[in-house]
Amino acid sequence: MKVSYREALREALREALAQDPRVFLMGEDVGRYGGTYAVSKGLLDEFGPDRIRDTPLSELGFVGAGVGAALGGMRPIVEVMTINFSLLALDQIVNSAALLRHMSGGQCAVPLVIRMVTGAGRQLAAQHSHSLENWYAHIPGIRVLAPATVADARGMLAPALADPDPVIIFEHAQLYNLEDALPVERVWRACDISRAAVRRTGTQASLITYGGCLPKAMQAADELAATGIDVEVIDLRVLRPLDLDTIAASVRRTHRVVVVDEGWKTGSLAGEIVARIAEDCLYDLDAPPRRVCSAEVPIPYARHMEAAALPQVAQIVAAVKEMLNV
Amino acid sequence: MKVSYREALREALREALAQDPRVFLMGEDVGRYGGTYAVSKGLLDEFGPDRIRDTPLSELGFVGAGVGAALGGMRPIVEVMTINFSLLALDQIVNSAALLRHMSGGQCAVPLVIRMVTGAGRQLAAQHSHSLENWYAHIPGIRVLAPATVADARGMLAPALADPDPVIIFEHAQLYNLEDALPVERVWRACDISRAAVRRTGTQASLITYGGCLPKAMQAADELAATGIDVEVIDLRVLRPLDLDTIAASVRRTHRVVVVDEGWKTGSLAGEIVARIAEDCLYDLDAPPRRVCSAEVPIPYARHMEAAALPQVAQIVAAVKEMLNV
Amino acid sequence: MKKRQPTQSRPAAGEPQRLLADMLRIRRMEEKCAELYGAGKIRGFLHLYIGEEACATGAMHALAEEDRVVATYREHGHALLRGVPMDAIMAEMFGKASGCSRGRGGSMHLFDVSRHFYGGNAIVGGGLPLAAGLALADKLQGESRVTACFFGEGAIAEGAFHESMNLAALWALPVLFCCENNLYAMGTALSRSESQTDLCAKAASYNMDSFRADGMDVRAVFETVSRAANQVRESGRPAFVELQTYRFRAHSMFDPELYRDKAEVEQWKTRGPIHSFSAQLKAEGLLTEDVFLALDAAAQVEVDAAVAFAEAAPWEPEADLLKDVHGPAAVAHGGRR
Amino acid sequence: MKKRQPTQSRPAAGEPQRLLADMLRIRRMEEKCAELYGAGKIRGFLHLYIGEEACATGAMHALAEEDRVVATYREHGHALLRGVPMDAIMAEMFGKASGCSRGRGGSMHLFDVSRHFYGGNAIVGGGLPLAAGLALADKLQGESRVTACFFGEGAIAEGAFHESMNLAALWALPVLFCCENNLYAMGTALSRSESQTDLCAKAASYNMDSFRADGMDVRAVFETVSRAANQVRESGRPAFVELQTYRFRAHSMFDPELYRDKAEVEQWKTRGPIHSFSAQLKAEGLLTEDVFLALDAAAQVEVDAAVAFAEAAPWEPEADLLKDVHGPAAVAHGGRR
Ligand SMILES: Cc1ncc(C[n+]2csc(CCOP(=O)(O)OP(=O)(O)O)c2C)c(N)n1
Ligand SMILES: Cc1ncc(C[n+]2csc(CCOP(=O)(O)OP(=O)(O)O)c2C)c(N)n1
Ligand SMILES: [Mg+2]
Ligand SMILES: [Mg+2]
Repeated sequence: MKVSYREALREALREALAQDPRVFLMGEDVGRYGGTYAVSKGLLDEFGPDRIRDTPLSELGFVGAGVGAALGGMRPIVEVMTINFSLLALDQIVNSAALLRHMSGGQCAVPLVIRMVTGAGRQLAAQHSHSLENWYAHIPGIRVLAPATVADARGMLAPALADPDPVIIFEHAQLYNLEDALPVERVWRACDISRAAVRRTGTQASLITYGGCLPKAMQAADELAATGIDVEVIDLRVLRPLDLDTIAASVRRTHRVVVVDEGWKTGSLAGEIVARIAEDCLYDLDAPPRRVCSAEVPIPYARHMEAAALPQVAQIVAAVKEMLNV
Repeated sequence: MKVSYREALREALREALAQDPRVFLMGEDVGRYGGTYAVSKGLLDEFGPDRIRDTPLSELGFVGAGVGAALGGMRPIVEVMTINFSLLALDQIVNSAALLRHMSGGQCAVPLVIRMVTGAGRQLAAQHSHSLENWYAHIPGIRVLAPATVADARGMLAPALADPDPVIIFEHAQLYNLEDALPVERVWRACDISRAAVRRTGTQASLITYGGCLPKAMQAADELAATGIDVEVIDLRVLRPLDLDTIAASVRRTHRVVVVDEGWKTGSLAGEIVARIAEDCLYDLDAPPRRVCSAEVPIPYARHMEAAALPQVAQIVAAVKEMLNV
Repeated sequence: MKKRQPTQSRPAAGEPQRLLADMLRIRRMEEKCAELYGAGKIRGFLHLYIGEEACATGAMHALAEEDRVVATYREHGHALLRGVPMDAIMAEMFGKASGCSRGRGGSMHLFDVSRHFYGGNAIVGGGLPLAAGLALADKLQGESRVTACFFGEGAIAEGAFHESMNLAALWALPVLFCCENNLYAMGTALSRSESQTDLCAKAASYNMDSFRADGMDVRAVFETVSRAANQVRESGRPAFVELQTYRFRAHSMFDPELYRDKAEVEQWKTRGPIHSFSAQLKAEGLLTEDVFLALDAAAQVEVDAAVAFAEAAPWEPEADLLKDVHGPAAVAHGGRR
Repeated sequence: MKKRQPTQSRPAAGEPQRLLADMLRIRRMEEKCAELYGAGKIRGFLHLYIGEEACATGAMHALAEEDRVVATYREHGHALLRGVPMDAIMAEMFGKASGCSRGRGGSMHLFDVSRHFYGGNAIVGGGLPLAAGLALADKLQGESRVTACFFGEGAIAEGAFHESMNLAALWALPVLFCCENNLYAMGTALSRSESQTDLCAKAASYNMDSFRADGMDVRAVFETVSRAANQVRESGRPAFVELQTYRFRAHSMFDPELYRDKAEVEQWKTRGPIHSFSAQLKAEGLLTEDVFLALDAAAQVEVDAAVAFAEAAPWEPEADLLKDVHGPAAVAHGGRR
């Protein structure tokens, strides 16, 4: 039976709420509205308004309150409606959530999970289309996850809640309707939030990506396979700390790498991946590494212009072919 | 005659205020207090409280007001006391300042200059020691400058004010007392805010850096020279848009590169530089590029621990030597 | 940048038939937008103003042409009555190059700087600091303009509201803060977002004068905003206006409206601003059914023409993708970016 | 994590001699800190509380042991009276591993979770959302604790203040918002940072009860905060307290104090909380000069011991640099970071 990414997220929330009375969900319109992307739909009826807590529009305040509640012994899950609005909450995420343990010499624990929607592709224009996962991946003291599959949507929440430190989970807007069969329970229950995954093995090049770009990379791999080119696809899954071993192992097998990232190219997470490969695997490379990223422009509203700004399958395919000189 | 970096910044402000009635300076304690780092000391008496405007503690509000004032025909210089507090203003910087021109189809212009202090090294602990220039360097629609010399402190403001778009200027806390002779006026008046500068030519490796790490890189170059190793030092100066030509030209000459950056390594601007070099100059490299960055830890208070967390001259020297196998 | 078009001579602002006509123009335009959304011509987020027309209509009639306006993502009506041609609005929603933001902005980012209309801001509360800054520019330049800033009651919980109110009051900036209180922020009722639901109490805590009007009554809005705007213009100090209104439609096209009773919506609809105002005008002998129908038909003609314009308008070439990220003069600084 | 130490039996909180003794302890400790700063033993930013001791003293005596406290970078006194040993405070300021934050935090980040003391926050306004969250945790867990949150009047202009006040009032969270109004935020006088300088009006705009006390009078603070804290504890709802005080020293060790008259400072010094309270106690026959001197000497002994402790305390080894970025259990998730 197939389930959607959205349903998988909801099941994970339901389970966490049912199993641990310290867990509660809070955010704008998570309750009565049913969640902007309908992830929390139905949970208010099931768990009541104390545990499915609608917040006023005050991102800095309620994210900070989540930090405080975590300090105070709860296991809050804070939904920031989208990454775009998280800019208002960054002070609390960086200067409180990420730093408190260290600044207090190890006394404070902030076992907080923050979920947010990221990414473009729905013609929501410049202010509603950010991909700033790289900003978060830069900050010591937090863990950053990007579930790109239904299994990860189902499995990542429990270990994130078990983490003694803040965990940020990025759900890509384009994935909610993705449907897939969940692997057997034993498999997703063992969800590891420290490793990247090889989503497809291949020999001629490594496509490294995460989140909303994974389906694009997989499709590119299919198209390349149809022309006889065999590429590997790595899903980073964990954006901080990066699983450098899996990346290096893949590059050492394929000797060629294309990193696909919806972030703007300059200063992208893709840049960090390329840098690590250059530092750690320089002599394994048979060609310069390449990035397929968003164009350096605020995301335009018009459909064709938005599409032109974002990484597309055709660009990934072209990058691999150019690299292989075919 | 030598002038300090602080005095050079103040002279630039004074000149801008004197020459253009649309220019005003606003920020926390820029007036009566004299500026947290004394940069604006004396300007209140000279230009009055309308043009040297003390703001309440409300970074989001007054940075946004700066954006609005720029839209409305003024040329505001907004001082955000330090980069640490700019986290509170990021929404206005990213979602208003950087995006307005594009979202409006080119109608809006935001000729705004934002100055802020960045960096660690004064034992101010985790919340007051951030280096997040890389975050800003990621955003299309803004220009990002990092004056690291007295001449740039003096020269960058005028072209920044002439830019039709928002410009962020990062002043490193450790540079204010730096003293140097200003070059002849003709030279600093021609200050170019699009190019990196070769601060020292050399043949065996390129040290690429910016801001507060420039003096460290220069000192490392001196120490290396004393042991017979001749390195080039590149000062990025402009963190967005990056001057990739100057970087590539240097790497093509020296074939080895160490990037020095006070940011945490993962996701640092240094990572982007390494990525560009891997993409554009792979076959020019005689050794894997290296980074000397801050350790991935919130900056500790204790002096020796802070020093251990930040890039140091000895690490730069060691990185070059290891790279050269000497 | 667009050139300012010559001002058309038209009947005095606030004149009843113009108020009615303008409400009808907004209504018919937005009904069409809903339809076009269903047809996939308009995409992204679309936030309809249906039910709230008396607010923008009364307020825009009360403002002077040189006044500045900052609005939210629910700004179609404000843009239209500021004078942005319906053609340009519709083309923008289609994503066409002839749109008022050249197709870059869409429904949430209508702009027309030549008419002092500064968007179209999709960050709740994001427009308020901008408005304070625009007013600061006017104050420093000795202009006697008012900057009117529209926002929903949901924005009042945001820090940006408070920081902006304080700056405006502290520095005596000519901002008119217009809160369109439609009782809900998406699915969150005012009583679940504010501990103090008397919004004028917020203004008092900044020593700012406040005004309140029935936002379903276009004349009341016109009169109140006129008074408030005049006060701002004369005193140079800010003021706060609460317009009590209601949206008849969902928050956006994705909203299943689980959070409010149908009965509540129906109850408010009985106070619909268009039919209650036309009924009133008729009772006062200022309107006949024929005139009403003529105004409505004119609105429909304008809408149809706007749709035809938008349909026929060109797409921006993809090659222009990187345009308008920076202004032209940036090239002066060495030129490479 | 530190183990909670057994509670010492001590005279009742609020008892006059203890109030005086505690003010002296803060004063003598901080005078020593200023000296040690000059000697380069303490570095970074150092914000002295001298002049404001009645606030922390009265307030901490009014709180129960299980209450939680959140403070700012000007928190030496709060930490000390919360029970953090002076040794650990002094060692922290020296950057030693025996410091209450293991030398990681310094003067601005004193922490002692075993005593429910949650820092030491150097972002103005940054502690307020945390306090709301701590109180939310208590409410959800059925605890009847109060969370007292201290901040300066400068923080009131920050959005974080408003968002936190609203959340606390809206959700009925047991937070005691304690505003230490010392009239200046660095060099910015209250009248230049707030359009409404009656700070209790801010609380009213959230439907929150407010209290005001002379922050130079330790008994007044003790009584007012006791009442306010009891009300919070009993009602489960937040309250706001304004303590009107003054700092006698510069904002930090870098401040040239250009923004206020020496005469104003001298004027306030005549109301110094320690000498005015001891004078009062003497007039009431509750204190003799000998007792005063003995209390002062005891404070000085404690300070000297703390300095000796800090001097002798070990430095953290550099090899531990990466410690405490993450908690131990993180290793469970595959372990590699
Ligand atoms: C900072 C921010 N947070 C959340 C959102 C998502 N959002 C869009 S509109 C809206 C409700 C706003 O309500 P209100 O201010 O009352 O305006 P209305 O939609 O009722 O006109 C929300 C939560 C946003 N756009 N910006
Ligand atoms: C968000 C933020 N902005 C600016 C600063 C710099 N700063 C530190 S203390 C201070 C003044 C705060 O004044 P107030 O809140 O009245 O507290 P006081 O120092 O008077 O105790 C400022 C501006 C900061 N730490 N955090
Ligand atoms: Mg609303
Ligand atoms: Mg103060």
